[in-house]
Amino acid sequence: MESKLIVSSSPHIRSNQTVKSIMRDVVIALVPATLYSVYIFRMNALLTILLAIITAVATEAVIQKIRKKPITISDWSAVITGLLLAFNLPASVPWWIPVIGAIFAIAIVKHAFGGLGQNFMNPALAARAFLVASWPVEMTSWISPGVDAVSTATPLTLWGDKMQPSIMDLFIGNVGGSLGETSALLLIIGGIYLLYRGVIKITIPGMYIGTFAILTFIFSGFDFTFTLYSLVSGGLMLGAIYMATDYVSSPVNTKGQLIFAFGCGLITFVIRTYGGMAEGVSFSILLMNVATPIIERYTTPKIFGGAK
Amino acid sequence: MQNASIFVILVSSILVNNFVLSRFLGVCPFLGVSKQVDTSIGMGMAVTFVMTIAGVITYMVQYFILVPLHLEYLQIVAFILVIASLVQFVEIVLQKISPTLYQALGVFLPLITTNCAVLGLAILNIDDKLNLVQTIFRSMGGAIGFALAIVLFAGIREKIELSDVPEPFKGFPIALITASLMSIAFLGFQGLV
Amino acid sequence: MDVKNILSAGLSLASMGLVFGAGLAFASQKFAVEKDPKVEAVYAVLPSANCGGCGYAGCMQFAEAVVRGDAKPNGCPVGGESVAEKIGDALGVEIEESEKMIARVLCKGDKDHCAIKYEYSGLESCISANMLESGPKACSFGCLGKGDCVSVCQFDAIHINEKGVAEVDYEKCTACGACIEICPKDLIELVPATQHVVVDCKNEEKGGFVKKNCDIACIACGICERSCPFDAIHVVNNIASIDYEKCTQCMICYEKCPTNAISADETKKMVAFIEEENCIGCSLCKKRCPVDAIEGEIKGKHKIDPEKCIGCGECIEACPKDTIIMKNI
Amino acid sequence: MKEIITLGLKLLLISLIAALALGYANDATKDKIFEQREMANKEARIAVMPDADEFEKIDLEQKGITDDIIQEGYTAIKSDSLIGYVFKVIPKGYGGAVEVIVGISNDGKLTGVRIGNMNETPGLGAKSKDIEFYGQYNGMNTTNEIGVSKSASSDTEIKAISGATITSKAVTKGVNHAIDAFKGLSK
Amino acid sequence: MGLLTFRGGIHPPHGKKYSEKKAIEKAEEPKIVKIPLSQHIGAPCKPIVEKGDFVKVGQKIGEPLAFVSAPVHSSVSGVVKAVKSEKIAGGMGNCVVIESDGKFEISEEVSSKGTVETLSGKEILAIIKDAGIVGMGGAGFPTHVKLSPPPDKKIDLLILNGAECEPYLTADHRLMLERADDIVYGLKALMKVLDVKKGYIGIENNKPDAIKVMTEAAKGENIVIQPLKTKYPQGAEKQLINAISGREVPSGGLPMEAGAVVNNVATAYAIADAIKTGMPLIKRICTVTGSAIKEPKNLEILVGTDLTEIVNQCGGFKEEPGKILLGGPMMGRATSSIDVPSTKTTSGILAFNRKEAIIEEPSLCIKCGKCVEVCPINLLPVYISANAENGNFEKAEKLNAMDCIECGSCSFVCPSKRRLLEGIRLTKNRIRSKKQK
Amino acid sequence: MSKTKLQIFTNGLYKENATFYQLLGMCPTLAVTTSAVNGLGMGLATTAVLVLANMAISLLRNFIPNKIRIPSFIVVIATFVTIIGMVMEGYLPALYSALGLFIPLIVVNCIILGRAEAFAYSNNVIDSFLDGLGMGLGFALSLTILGSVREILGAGSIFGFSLFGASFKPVLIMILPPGAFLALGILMAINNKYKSRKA
Ligand SMILES: Cc1cc2nc3c(=O)[nH]c(=O)nc-3n(C[C@H](O)[C@H](O)[C@H](O)COP(=O)(O)O)c2cc1C
Ligand SMILES: Cc1cc2nc3c(=O)[nH]c(=O)nc-3n(C[C@H](O)[C@H](O)[C@H](O)COP(=O)(O)O)c2cc1C
Ligand SMILES: Cc1cc2nc3c(=O)[nH]c(=O)nc-3n(C[C@H](O)[C@H](O)[C@H](O)COP(=O)(O)O)c2cc1C
Ligand SMILES: Cc1cc2nc3c(=O)[nH]c(=O)nc-3n(C[C@H](O)[C@H](O)[C@H](O)CO)c2cc1C
Ligand code: SF4
Ligand code: SF4
Ligand code: SF4
Ligand code: SF4
Ligand code: FES
Repeated sequence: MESKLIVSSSPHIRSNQTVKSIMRDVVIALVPATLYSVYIFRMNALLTILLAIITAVATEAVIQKIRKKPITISDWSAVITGLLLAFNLPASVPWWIPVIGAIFAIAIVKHAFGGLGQNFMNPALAARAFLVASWPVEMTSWISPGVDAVSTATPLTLWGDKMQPSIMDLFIGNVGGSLGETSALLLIIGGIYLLYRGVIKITIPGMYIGTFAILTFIFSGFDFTFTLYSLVSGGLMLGAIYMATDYVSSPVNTKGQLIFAFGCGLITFVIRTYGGMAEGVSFSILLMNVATPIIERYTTPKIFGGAK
Repeated sequence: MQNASIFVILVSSILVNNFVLSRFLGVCPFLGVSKQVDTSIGMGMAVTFVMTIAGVITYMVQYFILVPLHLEYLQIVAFILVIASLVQFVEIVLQKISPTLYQALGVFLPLITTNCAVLGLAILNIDDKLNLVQTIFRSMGGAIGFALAIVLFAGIREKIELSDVPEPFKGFPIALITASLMSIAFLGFQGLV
Repeated sequence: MDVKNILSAGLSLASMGLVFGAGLAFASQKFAVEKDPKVEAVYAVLPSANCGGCGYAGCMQFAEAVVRGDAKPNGCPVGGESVAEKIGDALGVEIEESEKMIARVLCKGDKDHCAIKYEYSGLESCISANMLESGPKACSFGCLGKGDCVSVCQFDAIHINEKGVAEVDYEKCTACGACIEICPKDLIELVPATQHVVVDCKNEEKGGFVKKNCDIACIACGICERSCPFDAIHVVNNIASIDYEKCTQCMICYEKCPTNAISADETKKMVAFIEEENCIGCSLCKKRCPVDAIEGEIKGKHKIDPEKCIGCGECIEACPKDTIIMKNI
Repeated sequence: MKEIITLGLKLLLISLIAALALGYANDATKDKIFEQREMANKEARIAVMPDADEFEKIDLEQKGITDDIIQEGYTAIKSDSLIGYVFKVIPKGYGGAVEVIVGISNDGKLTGVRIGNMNETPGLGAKSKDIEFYGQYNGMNTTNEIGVSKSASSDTEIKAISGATITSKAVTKGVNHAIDAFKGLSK
Repeated sequence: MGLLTFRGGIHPPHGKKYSEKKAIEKAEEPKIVKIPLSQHIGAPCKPIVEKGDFVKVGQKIGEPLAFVSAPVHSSVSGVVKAVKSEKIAGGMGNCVVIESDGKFEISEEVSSKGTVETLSGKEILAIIKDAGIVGMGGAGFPTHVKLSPPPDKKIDLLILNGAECEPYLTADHRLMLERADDIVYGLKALMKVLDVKKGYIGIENNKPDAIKVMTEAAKGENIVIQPLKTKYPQGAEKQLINAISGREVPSGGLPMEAGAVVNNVATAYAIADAIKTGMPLIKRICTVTGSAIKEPKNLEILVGTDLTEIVNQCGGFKEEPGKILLGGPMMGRATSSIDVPSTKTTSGILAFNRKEAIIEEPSLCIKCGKCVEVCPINLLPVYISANAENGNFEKAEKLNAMDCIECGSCSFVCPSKRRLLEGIRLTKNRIRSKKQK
Repeated sequence: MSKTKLQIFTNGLYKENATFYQLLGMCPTLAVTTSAVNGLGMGLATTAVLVLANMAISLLRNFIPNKIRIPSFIVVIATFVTIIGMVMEGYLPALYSALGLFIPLIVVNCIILGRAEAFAYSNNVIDSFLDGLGMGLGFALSLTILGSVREILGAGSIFGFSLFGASFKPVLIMILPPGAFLALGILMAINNKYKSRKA
């Protein structure tokens, strides 16, 4: 025997699920919604999406280079951040919005804390909130689908209006809004894929959507149509399936995840019903991101055979 | 503000106009005493306790001493004296009547004297012309807002301890950025009341 | 000018001052709690700003932490340097130390000398590596070089050298002992700062076996023991160990050791030299010299052969005229 | 005990000196401060009712105006004759109450609107302090309720500040309340 | 009855196909054996033979000095060449080196003292003790100690562990298929010792043939063959007890605190052997397998046989091994050399080729929570190990690091390939050495 | 220990800068720096109080007994704060209302009490004056820098002068609360980087 044997501590085998495979699955799940948004918003969407992704990936590479760390852009996580950021932007934003947003997401929210997995807040959402607060005018000009995109409002602000789109339109995605939040159907399909692949569990999306639906149902005076309308409009599906589930910024234990998702549902409901923002999903997730460490701390599971 | 209901006052002072994250009161202890969750909880409780009492007492001083005597301009001196003595008094009493509580809260009391949240709150209450009941709830709300922010912040900081933060960001810079992101999240409550 | 107004202001504020001042002074005496005088001393020099800038709840807590040793004296941001100095005084940190000690890693078995048993794959931690068949090194006593000691040293005083064993920076080391506590091989020991002749090995196995694994290890041959003129080095449990009380740092053992397991600082090699004008020819030195390096007749001037002298300094002690000095070569 | 007394006395002395100093300072500056405050208030009123040279505070309760939003009301007087009214209203905007000063002339025209203290977002709601926004109210008629449009202004609608519809609506609501009060008073 | 199991756990690739169809073969007799004097948990034995002594098969050569210990016996007949420190798995250890005369003369000490029916519980316990029987499931805990609970602890649950949840290993599986009657016999003996009326044998349902054979063998006895869900670590005793009875062994406690005793099926087999023939524990079944082994087998080997010899009997290495494990891939220990003797607990020799041997370098934790989800003890491996790697051992201890059963599920499942269990071991090690000081 | 007058003065300006190295007086630092002017104004107001309080306490240092030094300091400081407040309200009403609540809060700014205790209580009047001035100007400097950064980014202007013209879309968040934390955090990181490079 020429070379020495390797000795290491047990276990000596590893599962074949890797960070890369997980992240790639998320991207795959988002492909249908991406294509659809390019189809309805045309060049605008394509450009925004590409700019966000390219900037995110490039920023990550540059920072890792400066920090003399291994460059991990091939793990797809920056791609997800860029893509989801773009999904949270209106189609009509000027080109510099996705660029600045992606830089903020990757440089400040992710890498200032040490990179993948070290951030406490969802980078794409934090960047969106940053953009909304910085350029509210640009960030709230929605356009309706089609080539001759005209400026419109998100469906949420239209409830009760004559122009209100039908629930079916909302579900399939024939409405205005942010790039990724238009078609609930495609988002759900992607979600099912992720569930099937074991990337996400039903815990967070289920609890989130459930809480929100029940609250809306009760407080709307048991108005079923309105409840359904609220569910399929706005970023709820996008947030619940793809953003509240971000591993990094949600609790690691199931009980914590349930509380986290409940909080998201509750705050989304409160902001949508009483708040000044049209959209409660992003801020509710961000707020629960902030609470995540404390939730984890107080939901430490009871150990096997432990009295407490 | 004058006619605001108790509920609105609470929501406003805890969430919408959070003392630390949007009004910038008590930032020094917020940054200083938030390295561990346990300590931050103690601090939060101590502040809640003192702020509620201080709110009431300064209200009394203002409306029963300063205003009748037309000495409103002594407000700052009078309030700070009242707060400083109050805190020390609470400390001494606590030590006497409940050593356990003193252990949990007492150590934070001196810090509270120079915490601008307490003085700031007292002055704000007067500026906003709140009545006594509103004063009580505003004081409590402000304090709970502070406690909430510092506990959440400490939780995050404990987590950051385990992360590989880039060298120049270590310590306070990353704490400030964390606070900034928290503050962004709290923007979500804007417009609630 | 409204005198009445000003007066009433003065009176009311003054009475508040009186009440609070007297009240607090009274209370602080009445409820005075016994405090550690050291804590009091430190507390007295702190700014009492109670700002929390130090990370403690208040100045008193910081003072307690300093006295406990949890916080550093310069931890108060308000006070800055001047307060740090005062705290130092209050603590009386500079307690007279009998002898300055430093930590020393007793292993020279770096990758040029010590064979490897297996390829390690795992956490960069000596303790972890040590759990797997005592680590990848063929010698189960040697430094693993994964730097557990480095990570606990608060003074940046210990490093892994480029050949993979730990080395202490003797200038920076404060002898706090943190590294000693963590090292799974118990390889680090405190030695007097002036001691430079040290057996840098802890292998307790028998010679032949040792030799297979590491060519710079102590093989317990006993040559040092036999050659030491001062009975200062002994082989116990298959390993040579120096009694620093007795050792004169003559370096004979160092020169004789067949494996180089003993280290010494050659630049510190000294020889004795007799200033002839003062020599009275008592020959006491000659009698004392363990290596017969001194020549000279009684009543005549004595001379030291620098070739033979080992620099042990015995003659210096023997000389009644104090005319022998040590010289660097 | 003796120590306590000296300590108390010394603190007393310091407080006394401090109070004296303060009393003196107050005395020295209070007229100036009063003047400043008055001027600030009056300036705002003049701004919305440039023709007036005197204002008189109205006892709102006595006049039966119990609207929560209306905080103060004044009659504007020019050479002894009443030419209009000025109201201070506090509608709720995006970040809390917005102080709006509204001037309405006797003939039912808005003579001016100004924004006072408020807590709206700089760059958004705070733009209501710009003349581009509040200038729109000048000369509007009070016969109809004033509305808010997102795209363009008209006789009865003002154009909202972009990105700050809530503030725009709030200010307009305040103006409308002032109009109601005016109608009540001039009846 | 539905399939029983516990919370958490993982599904590693079985890797059992290499050897599960291979019937047990007797290994060639070794020329020289090196019998370590410490093959169990507890105090090492004192040698009672000297260089030059002639010993026979089954003769006692090492005597226990404490209660928690077990005697060792010669596995060959021949002359003692030396009693000295030798390389053994994991380092150095005192061994009795015996050169076999090839005759395998059986010692006079070896004789059957009766049957389960005729012997009393106490007598059986004495036989177990004298036969040097230790837990053959891996830990090597002296069985007689386990069977002597303090009087205040009433044992009412006796389980034989036939789960064999470790990937690759098939020794217990083959044993159950081929020697089912003896296992049942051993279980009956155990039931008698502990005065338990009903016995359980837990078997994972990926071994339907074993379940069938065992059910057959247990017919007419008060023994339940309990199929279990195939999930690692089903065979860990706390999880096994939990799966079968729903009881939880208290944190930091022993199975007996839940009124349970768990023994490996091979242990039961060894007990049967000791009662029936009087032969002490000098051999065991060992699975030799893995991608680098030419011809995987289940071999019955004598204690003290050099592992190189055993590997050679399986055709040697197919390609250069990158890593050799004693035991399975989840719990087994990697060894730096196979120039070492086998012991009572050598349940498997697993040789990986270099490609399989290399584990990906860890990347940053993405807080996916998978390690939390699979931990059968409900720990937070991610935070324990992160704290440990930052030198924050107190915090790691507060997170109950000491309760970890070192099953390795967390490390296995982690998509970032973090060395979680290593961090936990590091913590345990630190805490123990702190406590000693 | 003895420092030159210049050292006393420059100490607070950079070396022991209250904001960047000591993290004191954070509330005004963050709250009022929405523009360079506000930052400067706050800084100067604080400087004035700091200088006056330092001098007064230095003068009184032999009169004030150790035991009640803290209450005494507070009274002295509060007095000066009130006076400065009155003067500002009378003569600089715009700035006064922009700084609002944070004028009275100068009282509890740890820098002032800290300096009183750490320096003025044990040094002569001239040194205390210099120390107060240095510390105060250091504070004013940091506030102005922070205010400038936030104003430039958040409003596209500096000291009220528009910089970039109409096409610039200001980063509004910089003059909102999160921007305050963010700007200070990043400035400190840059400062750390610079420091470590120098070292
Ligand atoms: C940080 C931030 C500050 C805001 N400030 C204001 C404000 O001062 N006034 C306001 O009316 N809306 C404010 N908004 C609310 C949004 O701009 C809101 O979407 C808009 O007013 C209503 O949208 P619309 O123009 O589509 O009706 C703010 C939003 C954010 C995120
Ligand atoms: C993670 C883990 C997995 C285990 N897997 C098995 C197994 O598959 N089969 C087995 O017999 N023992 C296994 N054990 C050992 C058992 O817990 C227990 O010690 C053994 O069954 C007791 O029997 P023994 O003393 O006769 O060896 C495992 C232990 C652990 C910690
Ligand atoms: C010090 C010690 C004492 C033990 N005492 C008992 C005992 O009295 N009863 C018992 O049933 N098992 C006892 N055990 C056995 C353990 O519960 C366990 O079966 C053994 O460590 C092997 O477990 P494993 O194979 O799961 O690792 C003891 C173990 C140790 C280390
Ligand atoms: C299920 C899942 C959801 C994710 N969601 C987000 C997201 O909402 N925003 C984001 O920036 N990254 C997301 N990522 C990618 C990655 O976790 C993220 O970049 C980290 O937060 C960076 O540390 C997601 C990854 C996974 C596996
Ligand atoms: S001296 Fe000890 S702790 Fe340091 S590297 Fe060597 S083995 Fe590790
Ligand atoms: S840890 Fe302490 S003893 Fe060890 S090298 Fe560092 S300073 Fe010296
Ligand atoms: S499984 Fe790995 S990546 Fe996931 S939380 Fe645990 S340690 Fe982190
Ligand atoms: S923490 Fe321990 S018990 Fe839990 S999965 Fe990891 S190794 Fe197994
Ligand atoms: S300035 Fe320090 S707490 Fe506000």
